[in-house]
Amino acid sequence: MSIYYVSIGEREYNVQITNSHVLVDGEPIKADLTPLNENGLHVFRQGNCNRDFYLNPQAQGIYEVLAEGRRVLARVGPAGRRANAKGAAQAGDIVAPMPGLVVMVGIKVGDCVEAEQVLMVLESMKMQMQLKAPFAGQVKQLTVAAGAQVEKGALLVKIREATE
Amino acid sequence: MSIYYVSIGEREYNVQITNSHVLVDGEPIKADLTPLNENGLHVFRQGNCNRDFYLNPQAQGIYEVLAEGRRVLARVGPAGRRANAKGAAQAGDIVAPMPGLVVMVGIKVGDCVEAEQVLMVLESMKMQMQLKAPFAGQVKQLTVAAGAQVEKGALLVKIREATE
Amino acid sequence: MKVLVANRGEIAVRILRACRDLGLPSVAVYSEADREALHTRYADEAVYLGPTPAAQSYLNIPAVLDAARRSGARAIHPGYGFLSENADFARAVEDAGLTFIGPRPETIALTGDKLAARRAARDAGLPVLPGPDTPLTEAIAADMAMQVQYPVLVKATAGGGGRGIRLARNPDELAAMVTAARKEAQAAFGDDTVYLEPLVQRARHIEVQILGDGAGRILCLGERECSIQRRRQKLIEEAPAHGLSAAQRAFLYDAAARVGRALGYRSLGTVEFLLDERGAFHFIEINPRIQVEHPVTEMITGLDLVKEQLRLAAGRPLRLVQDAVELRGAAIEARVLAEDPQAGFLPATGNIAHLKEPGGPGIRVDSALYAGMTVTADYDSLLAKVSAWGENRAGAILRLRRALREFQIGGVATDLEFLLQIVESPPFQAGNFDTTYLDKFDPPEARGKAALERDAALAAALVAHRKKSGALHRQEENAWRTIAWREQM
Amino acid sequence: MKVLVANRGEIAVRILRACRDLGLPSVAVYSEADREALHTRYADEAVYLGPTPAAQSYLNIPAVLDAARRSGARAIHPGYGFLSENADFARAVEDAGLTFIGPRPETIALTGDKLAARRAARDAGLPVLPGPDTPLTEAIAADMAMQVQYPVLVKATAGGGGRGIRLARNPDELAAMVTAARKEAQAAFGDDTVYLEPLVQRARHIEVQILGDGAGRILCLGERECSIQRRRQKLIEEAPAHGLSAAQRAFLYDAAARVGRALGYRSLGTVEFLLDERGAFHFIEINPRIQVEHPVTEMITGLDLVKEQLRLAAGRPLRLVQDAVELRGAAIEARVLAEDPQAGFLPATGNIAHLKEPGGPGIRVDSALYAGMTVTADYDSLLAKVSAWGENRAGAILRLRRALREFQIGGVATDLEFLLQIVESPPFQAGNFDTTYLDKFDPPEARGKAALERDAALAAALVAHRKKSGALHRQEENAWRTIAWREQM
Repeated sequence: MSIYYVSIGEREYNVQITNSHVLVDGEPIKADLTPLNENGLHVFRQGNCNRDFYLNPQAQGIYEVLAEGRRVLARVGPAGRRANAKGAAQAGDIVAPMPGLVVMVGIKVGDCVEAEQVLMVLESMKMQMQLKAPFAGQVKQLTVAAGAQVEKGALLVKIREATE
Repeated sequence: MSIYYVSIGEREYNVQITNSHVLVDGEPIKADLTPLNENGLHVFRQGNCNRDFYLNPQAQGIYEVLAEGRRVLARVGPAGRRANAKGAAQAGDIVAPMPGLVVMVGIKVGDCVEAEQVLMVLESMKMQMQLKAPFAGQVKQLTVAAGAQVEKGALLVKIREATE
Repeated sequence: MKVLVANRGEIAVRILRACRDLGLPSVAVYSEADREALHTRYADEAVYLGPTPAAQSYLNIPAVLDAARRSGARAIHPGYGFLSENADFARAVEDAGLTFIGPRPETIALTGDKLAARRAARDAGLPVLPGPDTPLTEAIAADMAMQVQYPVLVKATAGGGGRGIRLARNPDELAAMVTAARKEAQAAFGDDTVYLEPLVQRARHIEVQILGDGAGRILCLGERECSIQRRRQKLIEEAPAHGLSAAQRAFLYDAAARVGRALGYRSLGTVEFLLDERGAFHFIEINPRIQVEHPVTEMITGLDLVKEQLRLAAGRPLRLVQDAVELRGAAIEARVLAEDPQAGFLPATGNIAHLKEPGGPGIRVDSALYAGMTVTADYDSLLAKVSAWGENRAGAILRLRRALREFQIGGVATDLEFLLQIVESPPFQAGNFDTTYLDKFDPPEARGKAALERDAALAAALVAHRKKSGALHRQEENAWRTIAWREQM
Repeated sequence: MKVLVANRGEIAVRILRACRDLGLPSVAVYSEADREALHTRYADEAVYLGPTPAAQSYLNIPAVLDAARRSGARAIHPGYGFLSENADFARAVEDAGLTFIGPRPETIALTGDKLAARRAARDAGLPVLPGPDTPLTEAIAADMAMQVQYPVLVKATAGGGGRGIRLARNPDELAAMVTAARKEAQAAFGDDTVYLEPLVQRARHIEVQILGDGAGRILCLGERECSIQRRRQKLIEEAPAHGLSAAQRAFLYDAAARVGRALGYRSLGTVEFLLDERGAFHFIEINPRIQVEHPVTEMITGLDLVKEQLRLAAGRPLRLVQDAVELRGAAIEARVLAEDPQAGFLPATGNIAHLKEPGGPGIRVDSALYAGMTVTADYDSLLAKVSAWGENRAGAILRLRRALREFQIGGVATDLEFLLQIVESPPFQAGNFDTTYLDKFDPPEARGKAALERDAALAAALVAHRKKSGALHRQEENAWRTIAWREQM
C-alpha cells in the first residue's frame, strides 16, 4: 500500500493506493484512470460516468489537472510525508509573480527601502507590474538586472528588516 | 557521413548526411527539419519556406510522411544497404490486403485450387473482400481460420504450383 | 427528457452536442471496442452494451432497451446506420414506453420496403421510374427479359447504403444479376426480395430534407446534391444543388412535401430523387432518419436539425413555417474516411498519433477523433466530416480546399488527398458531373509531387539518422538550425 | 497580388486563410521567438524580421519593408496591434510603391488623435461627449478643476487598448490623474497629450463595423457589443447588441456611415460608441483596422471581412449595396487568454503539451495553436478566439458554453474557466450588464467543485504512483481496468 498526500488549494487529501482499490480520506472510491495517449490525456471512469482528465506533471510534484472546463493544480507529497503547500519562501523574499522581462530595477544591494517602495518593474505580454517592498528594510540580495528574463517563482530580491 | 537509401513508390533516393550538410542523389540540399513536439510534428524549412511535416516511424524502417495534404510512405534502408521495396513475399503468398476479420475460409491445406478460385473472405469496416488464388496450384500453408482477426500484410495462405 | 444515443462515432457526438445545447441529460452506449471512445466521455453517462461485434452491441435491441431502462433515459435517438431504420426497434422502443426520436415504426417499415415506398410516392403524385410494382424472381425475369429497356438495375427492396444493387446490360445478363442481387440482399438484409428499375444515365443525385410533425405539417428545408459517389457511397455533398431553376426547385420541394404529408411524416426524413439529363426528377426512396450529410443543410438554413428532432420528440410543435425557412449561401461537406486511396481504397486502421483539425472562417468539423485514438476495423470507416460554407458555391469550394489542406491525421491512411483532388478538379468546380464522375476520375499528377517526395525522403532519412544517433541528435540539429539560420540572414 | 502579413498569432493565420481562399500568394514575417510559429508554416513564404522584442521585429518598419521587397510582396496587411495604427508605417508602405491594406495614412493619423477624431465626428453630426477640445496640462486642470462634472476620465489622445486612462473622482484628484495619465501615455505611446471626457456611468460599449471604398461609399455591417471587459480589455463580444430598438439601430448605423463618408473612409473600420442608461449613444473613437472581434460580424452577415479588404486593396469596387447586407441570428466570441484567473490574471507561459479545440455545429475557432507550441511572455496573451453562432442570443450562448467546455489546453494556465463562469452567469444570459460587469463579478462556487477536486487529487495520486512504480504500472492498470469493468457489468 502507498499513501499520498495531495494538496489542492487549502484542502489536503489522503490517498491510499493498493493493487485492488483506493481510499480517499479513508473512503473507498471505485474509479479507474486509463491513459488515452502519451501526452497526458486520460479517461477517468467512475460508475456510469466517463470523463476526460488531462494530467500534466510539472515541477516539484505538482500536477496540472484539466477536467470539465476547469484547471486544478494538485501537489502530490511523497508517500508518507505531507506536502508543504506554501514552500520555503520567507517574508521579504520577492519572487516573480509571473514570467517576464525585468524592465527596470530601482535598487541595489544594501539600499534601505520603505514599505511599498517600488523595487522593480516586470513586463509580460504587454502588461507591466511593479514589485514593491512588503515592509521597510534593507536589500540583502538582488538576483537580476534590467533586461533579464525571469521565470515565474524566481527569487528576485531579499529584503530583511534593517538591523541598525 | 551516413548514407541512406529511401524508397518512395518506385523511386529510390540516396541521402547522404554529414554534420554540416545533406546530399540527395548527390545534390546538396539546404534544408532543416526541427521537431515541434514529441508526436512527430516537424517543421521542414527550405529557403523562405516553412512547412509542416509529420513523420511517423512504423515497422520495418517505413516512415509515414504527411505534408501539404499528401501522405507518403518512405522506406528507409539502413546506411549502405539498399532497401527492398518489394519485401520477400513470393508469388503465391496471399497476404491480407487490409486489416479485418476472416469471415469465411473455403480451403484447407493440401487442397488443389483453380486460378481465381475464392480462398477466403475478409471483412473490414462493413466491406467484404474476396481473396482469390493468383494461379492454379496447391495450398501449402493456411495460417488462419474463420473468425480470426488479421493485420494488414499478414501471411494468410501459401499456394504453390502443384507438383504432381 | 433524458436522451439515450444508440450510436457511436461522429454522429453520436453530434447528437450529444445538441443535447448539451438544449440542456438535456444524455446517455451514451458502447461496445467493448469503444470503452474509451469520445462519445462515452461526452455524454453525462455511458452504459456498456456488449461485445465488439455490432450484432452483440449497437444492433442488440434488448441491450439498448436495457441500457435505457437502467439509465432512466426517456427517449432514444438512433442516429444513422445501426438500428436507425429498423421498424422493430422503433416499435420496441415505443412499446417500452419510451420516445423513439424518428418517424413512426410504420413509416420506417414502409420506407424500408422500396417497392412500397415507390407505390406511396406514386400515389402522392410523384414521378416514379417505370417498372413492375412486384418483386422479381429468376422465372419472372426470364419471362420479361426481352421487354425490358437496358441497361436496368436489379435492386433489393430492403436495400440501403448502395448494397444489393446489380446492373444488367442486356437480356442475357438479367437472370444472373437477379440471382446475384438476391444473394447479396439475403446476406446483407436477410431479405432477398428484388425489383427492377431503369438505369438513369448521367443522373445527378438530388435529395430534399423534410421535417414533419407527424400530424400532416411538413417543412421542406432545401435540397442537397450527393452525386459525388464512389461505388454508390456518397463522398462529397452540397447544398443547394447547383444550377437548378426556380421551377425545378419548386417542383422538387412540392413533391417532397407531398409525399411527406401523405405519410403523415414525423421527424427528419430525406426524399431522394435522380435528376436525369433532360432535367426531370425521378423519386427513388425515402431515408427515415438523420443523414450523414445533414450539416450542409444546417449551414444554409441556420437550423440545428438535431435540436429540431429533439424538440419535436419532447412534444413541442414545429417552430417554423415554411416561409420562415431562408436559404443562405452554399455549403459543401467532404467525408474523411479511413481508406487508403493508394491501396485501392481498402479500409485502413491504426493509431492516430497526431491530429490537427481545420478551423477558421466558414469551417465546421464533425468528428469523434482525438490524439491517441485507435481506428479499428470493427465499424465503418467514417473518421470526420469537414463542411465549408461560402457566400456561393465557388467560395465554399475554396474554403473546403483550405480546410482539407489544414487537416492532419497521422497514423492511419485516409482519403484526404483524394478529396482534395476531387475538390480541385475543374469539372467538379464547374459543376459538370453526375453520379458516375468518380468511376472515370483520373486526377493529374499533383504539382510539385516530385519535389515533395524528395523532401519526404530527405526528412525520413534525417529522422532515421537522428534515431540512430540517439543522444547526439540534439547537437546536430542545433548545427543544422544554425546553418539554415545563417543562410536566411 | 502577393500579400505580406505584418503580424503574428491568430490574426496572421486568419489573414493567411483569406489569402488562400482567394488564391493569393502570401508572405509571413517572424521574429526570432516565432521561427517555428504556425503563421510561418501557413504562408507560402516566411521572412525573418529580427530579434524577439517587437521593437526589433514586428514594429520594425524598415525590416518589414525590406521583407516585402525581398519577397516581392505587392501589398501589406497589418492585422491589429503592432503597426496597424501607425500612420508613418502606412505612408512608408505607400511610398515604397506597395498597397497598404487599410485606411489612408491621413485617416490613420486622424483617428490616432482622439481629439481630432472627436472633432471630425462632431462635424459629421455625431453625438460626442462634452469636454474641451484642447489638450490638458496640470495647469489647465488646476484652473478648471471646480467646473468639471465628476467622475471624469483623463484620456491620452494617442491612447488605445485601454491604456493611458485615469479616473478622477473629485477636484482634488484631477491634477494627480493628469500627471499619471501623461506619464503612462508617454511611456506607452511616446506622446503625453491627454484630454478630459465625462465618465458615462453604467455604459454599454457598442461599435459599428464599416467598410468603405475610399471614394465616399460606406457599407455598414451591423453592430457589436463589447461591454464584457476586464480592466478595459474586451473579453466577450457579440453581434448584434441585444435589446436595441429599430430606431436606435437606425441612428447608430446612420451615425457610423456619416462619419465614414466624411472621412472618405477606405477599408475596414470600427466606430465606437458608449450607450448610456437613457439609451443615448456617444461617439468615442474610430479603430482604423480589423478588430479582434470581427468573427461575430462575419457570422451574422455571412461576409468574409478580410476577403473584402483584400478585394478592395486589389482595386475592386465594393461588391455589395447596403440593402444586400442581411443580418442573421446572433454570434458571441470569447477570448481565450494565457492568463491565470487563480493568480490575479497574471500572464502565464508554458508548453502546450495537449490541445483539443472545440467543433461541431455553429462553432468557429481562430487560433495559431498546435500541440507542442511554447507560449512565451514576449507578445500578447491571446491564444484563441472561440465564436458561436445561434439562431438567437440564447442559442449562441449555449453553443459557446458547449465549446468552452470542449476546449482543452494543457500546459499553460488560461481563462477558460473564467469565460465559462461569465457565460453561465444569469445577468450575462439576461443581457443585464454594462462595461463594469466584471469589476464586481463574483461567480458562485461551481457545482460539483468538491467532487471534482477530490477526483483530481485521486487522479494525480494515481499518476504519481504509476510514475513511481514505473514498469509495474501497465500491469496494475490492467488490474484496475478489470475491476472497473467487472463492476459495470
